[in-house]
Amino acid sequence: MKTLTKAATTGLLFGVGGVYLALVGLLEMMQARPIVFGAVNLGQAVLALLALACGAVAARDAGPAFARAGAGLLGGLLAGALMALLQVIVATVPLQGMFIAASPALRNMLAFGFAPGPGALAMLLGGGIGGLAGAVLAVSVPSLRRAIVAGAAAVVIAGVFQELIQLMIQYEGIIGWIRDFVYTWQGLRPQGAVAIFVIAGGTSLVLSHRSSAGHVPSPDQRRRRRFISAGVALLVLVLMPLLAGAYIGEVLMLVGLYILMGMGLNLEVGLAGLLDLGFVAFFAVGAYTTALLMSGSSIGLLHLSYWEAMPIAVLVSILGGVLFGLPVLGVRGDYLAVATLGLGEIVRIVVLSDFAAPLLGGPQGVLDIPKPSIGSFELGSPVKLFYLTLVCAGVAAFIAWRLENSRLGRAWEALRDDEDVAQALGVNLIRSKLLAYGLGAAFAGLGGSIFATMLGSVYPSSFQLLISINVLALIIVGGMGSLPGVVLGAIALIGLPELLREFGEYRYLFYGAALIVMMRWKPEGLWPSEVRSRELHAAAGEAEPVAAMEPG
Amino acid sequence: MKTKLLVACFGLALLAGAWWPGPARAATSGPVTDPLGVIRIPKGAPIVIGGYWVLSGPDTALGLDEKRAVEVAIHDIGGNLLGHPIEFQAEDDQCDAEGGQTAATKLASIPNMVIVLGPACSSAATPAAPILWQAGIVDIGTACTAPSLTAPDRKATYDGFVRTVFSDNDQGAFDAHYIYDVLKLKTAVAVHDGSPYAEQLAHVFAGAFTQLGGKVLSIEAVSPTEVDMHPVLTRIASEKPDVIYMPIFVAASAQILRQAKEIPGLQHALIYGGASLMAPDMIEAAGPAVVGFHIGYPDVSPTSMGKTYPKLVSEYTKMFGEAPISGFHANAYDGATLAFKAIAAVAKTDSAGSLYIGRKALRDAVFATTFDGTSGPIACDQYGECAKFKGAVFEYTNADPKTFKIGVNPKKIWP
Amino acid sequence: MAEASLLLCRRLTRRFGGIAALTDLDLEVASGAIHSIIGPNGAGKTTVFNCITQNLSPTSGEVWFRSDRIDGLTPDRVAAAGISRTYQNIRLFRNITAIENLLVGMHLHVHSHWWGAVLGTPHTKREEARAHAEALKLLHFIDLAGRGDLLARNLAYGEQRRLEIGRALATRPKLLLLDEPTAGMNPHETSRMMAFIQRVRAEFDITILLIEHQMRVVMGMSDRVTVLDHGAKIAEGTPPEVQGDPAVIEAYLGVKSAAPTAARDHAASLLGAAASER
Amino acid sequence: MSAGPLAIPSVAARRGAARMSAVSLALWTVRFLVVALVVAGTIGTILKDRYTTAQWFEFVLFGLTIGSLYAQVALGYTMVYGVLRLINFAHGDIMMCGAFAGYFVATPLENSGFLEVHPVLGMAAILAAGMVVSGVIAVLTERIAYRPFRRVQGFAPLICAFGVSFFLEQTFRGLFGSSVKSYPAPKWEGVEFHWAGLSVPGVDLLVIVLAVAFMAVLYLIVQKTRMGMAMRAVSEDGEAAALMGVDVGKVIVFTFALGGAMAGIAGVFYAFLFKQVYFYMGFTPGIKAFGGAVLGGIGSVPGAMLGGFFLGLVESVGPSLFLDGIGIKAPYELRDVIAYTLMILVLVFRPQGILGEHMAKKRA
Repeated sequence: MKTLTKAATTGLLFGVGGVYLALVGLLEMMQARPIVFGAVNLGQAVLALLALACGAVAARDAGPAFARAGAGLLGGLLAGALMALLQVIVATVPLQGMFIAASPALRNMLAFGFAPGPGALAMLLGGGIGGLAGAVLAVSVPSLRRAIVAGAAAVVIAGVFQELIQLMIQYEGIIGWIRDFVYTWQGLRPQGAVAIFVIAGGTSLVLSHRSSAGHVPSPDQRRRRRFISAGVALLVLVLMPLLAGAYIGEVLMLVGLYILMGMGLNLEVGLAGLLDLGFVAFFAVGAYTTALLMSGSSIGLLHLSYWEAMPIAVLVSILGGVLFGLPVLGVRGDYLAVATLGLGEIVRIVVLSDFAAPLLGGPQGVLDIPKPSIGSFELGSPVKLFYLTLVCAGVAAFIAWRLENSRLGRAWEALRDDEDVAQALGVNLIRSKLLAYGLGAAFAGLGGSIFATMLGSVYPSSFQLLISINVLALIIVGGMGSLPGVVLGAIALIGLPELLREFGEYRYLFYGAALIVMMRWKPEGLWPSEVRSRELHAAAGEAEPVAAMEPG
Repeated sequence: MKTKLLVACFGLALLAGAWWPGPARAATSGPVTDPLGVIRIPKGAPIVIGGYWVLSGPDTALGLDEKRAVEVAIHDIGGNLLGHPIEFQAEDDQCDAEGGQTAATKLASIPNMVIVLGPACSSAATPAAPILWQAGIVDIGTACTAPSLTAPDRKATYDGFVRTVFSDNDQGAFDAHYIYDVLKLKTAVAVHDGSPYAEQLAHVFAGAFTQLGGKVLSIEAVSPTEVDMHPVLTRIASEKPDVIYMPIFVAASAQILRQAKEIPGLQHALIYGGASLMAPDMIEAAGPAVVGFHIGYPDVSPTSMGKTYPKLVSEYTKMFGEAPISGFHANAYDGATLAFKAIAAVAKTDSAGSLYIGRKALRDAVFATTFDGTSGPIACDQYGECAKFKGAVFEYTNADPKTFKIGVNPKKIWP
Repeated sequence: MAEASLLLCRRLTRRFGGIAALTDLDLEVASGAIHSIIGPNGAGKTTVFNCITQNLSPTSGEVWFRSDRIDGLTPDRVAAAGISRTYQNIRLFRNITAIENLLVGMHLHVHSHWWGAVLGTPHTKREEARAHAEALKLLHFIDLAGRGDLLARNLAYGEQRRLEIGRALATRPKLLLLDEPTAGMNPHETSRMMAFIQRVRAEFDITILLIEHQMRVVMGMSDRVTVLDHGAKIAEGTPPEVQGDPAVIEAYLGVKSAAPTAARDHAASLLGAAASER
Repeated sequence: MSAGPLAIPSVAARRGAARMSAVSLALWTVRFLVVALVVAGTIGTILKDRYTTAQWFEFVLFGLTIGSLYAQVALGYTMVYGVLRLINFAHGDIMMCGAFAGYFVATPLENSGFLEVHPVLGMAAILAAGMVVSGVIAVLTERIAYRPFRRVQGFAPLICAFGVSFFLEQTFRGLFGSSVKSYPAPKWEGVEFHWAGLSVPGVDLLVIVLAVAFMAVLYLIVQKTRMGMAMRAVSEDGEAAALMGVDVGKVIVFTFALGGAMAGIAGVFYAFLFKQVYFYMGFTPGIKAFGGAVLGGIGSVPGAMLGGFFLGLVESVGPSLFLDGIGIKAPYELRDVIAYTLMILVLVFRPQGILGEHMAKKRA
């Protein structure tokens, strides 16, 4: 009985989830992105995934195999029933005046192209079969299950990002032959999909066999493995724009900028515990300082070169950070978040205003900002600027890493955990907090400086509150206080949406959901910061008699 | 040790990356020689044309309208040019600088991109046009009206940019002329919403109006999402203007229209809006207050547009199930036509059926092409200004959103 | 001011709104002593600590430490002057490791700048190594050797208490304020803690000001005891003196001074030895 | 950076430094600048004599109108903060939900003519829709996003609140589109009252009066009912209240429902005043209302009302009174700057607000 109730609840929940995806317009939009050209699109894949997951969840701890299968079937059927109901309602009631996504196209999709009646039946059956399959998958051999999931994931990635992958493999010869076997210009070919599925699934099978025979890696090994994989990821990052061209360079450049800002905010939030929602202000200060110093237009001040303007911009940002931090020194916790949010907005509005327009250009922004050059070599293209960003991000990461392990970094961590106690131990709150604001601002200012020269123009509209939220979200998703987490978060939250541009409107829906989900189930982030082991790292010599330690 | 090795590898790769030679520009290919490179399109392969407009967010209608007009233009020539199918790839620029840059980079990285149309927003065009031109791609702007884009002192990096839409300078001068010379109103307050477009136009108008002899009492600003306009309107009322000139967007201008009715001293002031307010949304948002509202707009009446305009509208309506949803479809259609004509003028086919297009030659051809477009005559000057502004004034006469039809409600009242 | 006294509070007063938590307290702590403050709940004991370390600024009165007046300073300057404390409800930095807690305590004595850390200057490295060695010694002293890399929140209760004292010692104080170091401990643990405190005084040659509830602890190791009630000092002296003081007995039992002798004896025995039953 | 304990500078110098540190100097400069700006602006404006009495009256009236809405939203912030010590960042968006619900009831009512003929019944139905939907969404939000964090310190709850805010906004955008929807304008609301040369739009009056009435009802609920008293007890000391047998979970749900319903009413009024409903409409008023709650003293119900009204007033009058006088162009562009500045000043200098006790430190 309990199993039955649980299966039914699961089915209904997944059904509601499906209805939500449909009405919010996501399903229809996903339908436009093919996975296998002419055969499967992303929308259908998501529907299938829903049914499978529903079955798998419904079947969890349902006892014997047949009971599990039954639970999966029931869950899938119920979820399917809800979706079918939605389809019939959309077909009969003119809902589109209220729900804009309830279009005939959606109905058609939910009915798999059939009329409402047969369509509902098809959805019901599809749900049931999917649920059953999910349940079966859940009870099958783990290595087989992993292989199927890996194969399917590989096909989805190869299909969804086909445009990108094709841009990367614009070569003749053997690569060209493989490309033509796997892809047409419009998308993945069925034969390609099958090939990819088999290869990825097979690899997974082989790997799982090998690892099951192997041993559990020691922490030291794991750390080394992590280190190596991080290095490889970095190398890929460096080489990728060369292989994949300017567009990937552009996307990576944005990711790099956000990594830079993330490193800065990480000092403030992750280490010092100062929840700053006005972070975009420092980005703006860096961008505007660079713009005004370099611009060739009438409001340009000095027409400096980038290498002269950048350090000044960073210094001005630091100054901005300190001035920004001064008034809110005594404000704590949630209140600080709101106060800094207000400060950030004030900066944006003032930059936009007619009042400051004679100096900052108002809504027209600052135009005509030259690109940086080294000698006669101009860093003109996004790819070249990406390398500049990468170097800056690397330097920033290095500084952040060194700071984290320094006296100041420890003071920050103490302050984050308990401000009063830290102060009672001799930590100068004012100095530590202002350093956090100032150094955080330096990174953001550097990012802003690159941003200005990258665009060649700066507009106030680029400095919305949403930028602060983006940066905050990426360090939370990545893992607060964790440097690799910043990189991972930036790739996941900035790079991925940039590659799936047509879903741009849903970006903040994902952000909202991601924040809630992360906070509830994985508050430490995707790549949590590691506990530093200091005692073991030191030469494990005998501690000398304590009496030798004279106080004062 | 390992760390150092890794750092060294990283540094080397970085150096290699920064100095990796860019794609060599093939000067000669087949029968064509060109300093900027030659596009070779094998027999049967598509001619790839790009576009970028605002396709998401609050200004979607503006960009979508233009994208559709280009699709109509492609449809009108049968989807084929010189025996090759046309492949049209549109990107969203979100109407801002970052979006423009990203979209342009993406378009520029698509192999064999021949020419690009768009955008609608000047802030997107400013970073985008140089990126495209650096890749040897001509960009035909379809609704970006900032004067700086085609100013005589524009940088060489904008050499590849032309536009089939008029400049704000012309619109502002036209509005000032109508208000001062035709309506004989002498004092005005200009309102903008902090968008580059509105701010520029408000200032251009203020300049032109003052030059004519009128008095601009002040230039006020609101935020585009502001709803409570009462205080700012009370402030404006204290200046007793004859006209409130507000080239802003739908949401804020609807609030101003509604709330001005409640402010003593403003009930009789004329409210005059800009081209962005030609939309059914405007009626819906402003309700009864919309009646009597004037807007300055390109003259799209069949009599003053090119001969082909009615055909464009009927084709558009047939293809998309609704009449044009914003104001610059004719300009976009002309932009596409300009592109096709220029390509046809310079493309050469070899014996194997491959098509060759020289990039520099294409750019020159775009500047040299003249024709009678749907929005009026198209002929580019040396700075890329290809259209002339022909304005009209429209007045909303009915508060029912269903009656929206350009030329009927709002009705053309001048000239 | 007497040469031997390390800390001197004069007419120290602290009000919260209209309520006086502390009224005109005079307190003198002799150098090298273990000085206890006792009193019933809400007597204002922790307020004294807060007013000494300037976590709360006194409403009026003066606090002198060695030859300097320290009221009005910020808490970090008080720490720099040589006063360090622990808390009634342990307040460790829970999300960093034990040894890092000690290193934070050494903040005042690690002489390096942040840019030195960024550049990795030899000076910084030296300082870090020195601090590290010192932290290891301290870790050994507080009997946490081998547990230094655990997060503070994962330590056992007694270990947390000791770590908090270790952290306070890391600031190299002249005066250590301990706020109920044996709270929540069983008799065995309490004995160990008492021995530990004695050891701290001996090894570090410092003065200790102690708030304590367990009379056995107070009477067993204090050189001097101050009794507070309702924010005012009602008695002061050596343990035996205080034990016999009628005002103290009254405060603890709430009986008038004219109460029968039996009750007074009972109270005295309570103050003296009853706590040892726990 | 730090001196050894023996290298302490002379006592007098140290005391001076402590009493008048660079920070307090900076803060005093800020105070001085703000006061100077306000005084100079006011004098300048009075000297210019640009506005008539009637116009000043209008600034005040419009300020009070929008202030009454801020006050209603601020109530939700304050009550939730009282029981959970959580800034429910999504509260502004809960107001938006109510406005949407009202819209979907109001439009058919207006189209069928019902709202024209039966204004009272029609309004009641619209308000009820707004209240119920907002209340339900607020309770659901609590259940899904906040309940797991009831005992968690730190950022997690606030960040979750951010997530909820985005999620609600984007869900409504996805469901109902990003276009601005227009609220119906029944004919009866166009009435204007005239008195001694001053004119008062009927809608404004209606909104102020009804808002005050609803707030009075809420105040009575909080003061007089069992649940309200339990709520105040939890605000005062949650653990003690739990020991006394108060069902804290129930109180929290009740608080969210009450705050949500109030926000729903505010949403309907907001939409009626400004005739626009769209998914992002709740964000800015939400933050400002939070400012109002802080201003009045967070945790205090009368404080939130007072703070909301005050914020609306300053926002409406401020640009003309302070900024005009010192010759700032287009002062209403800086209107939000005034609101945010006021909020920050309160957070920095008087976190307990006008009426509140010092709650800011309780959580930190």
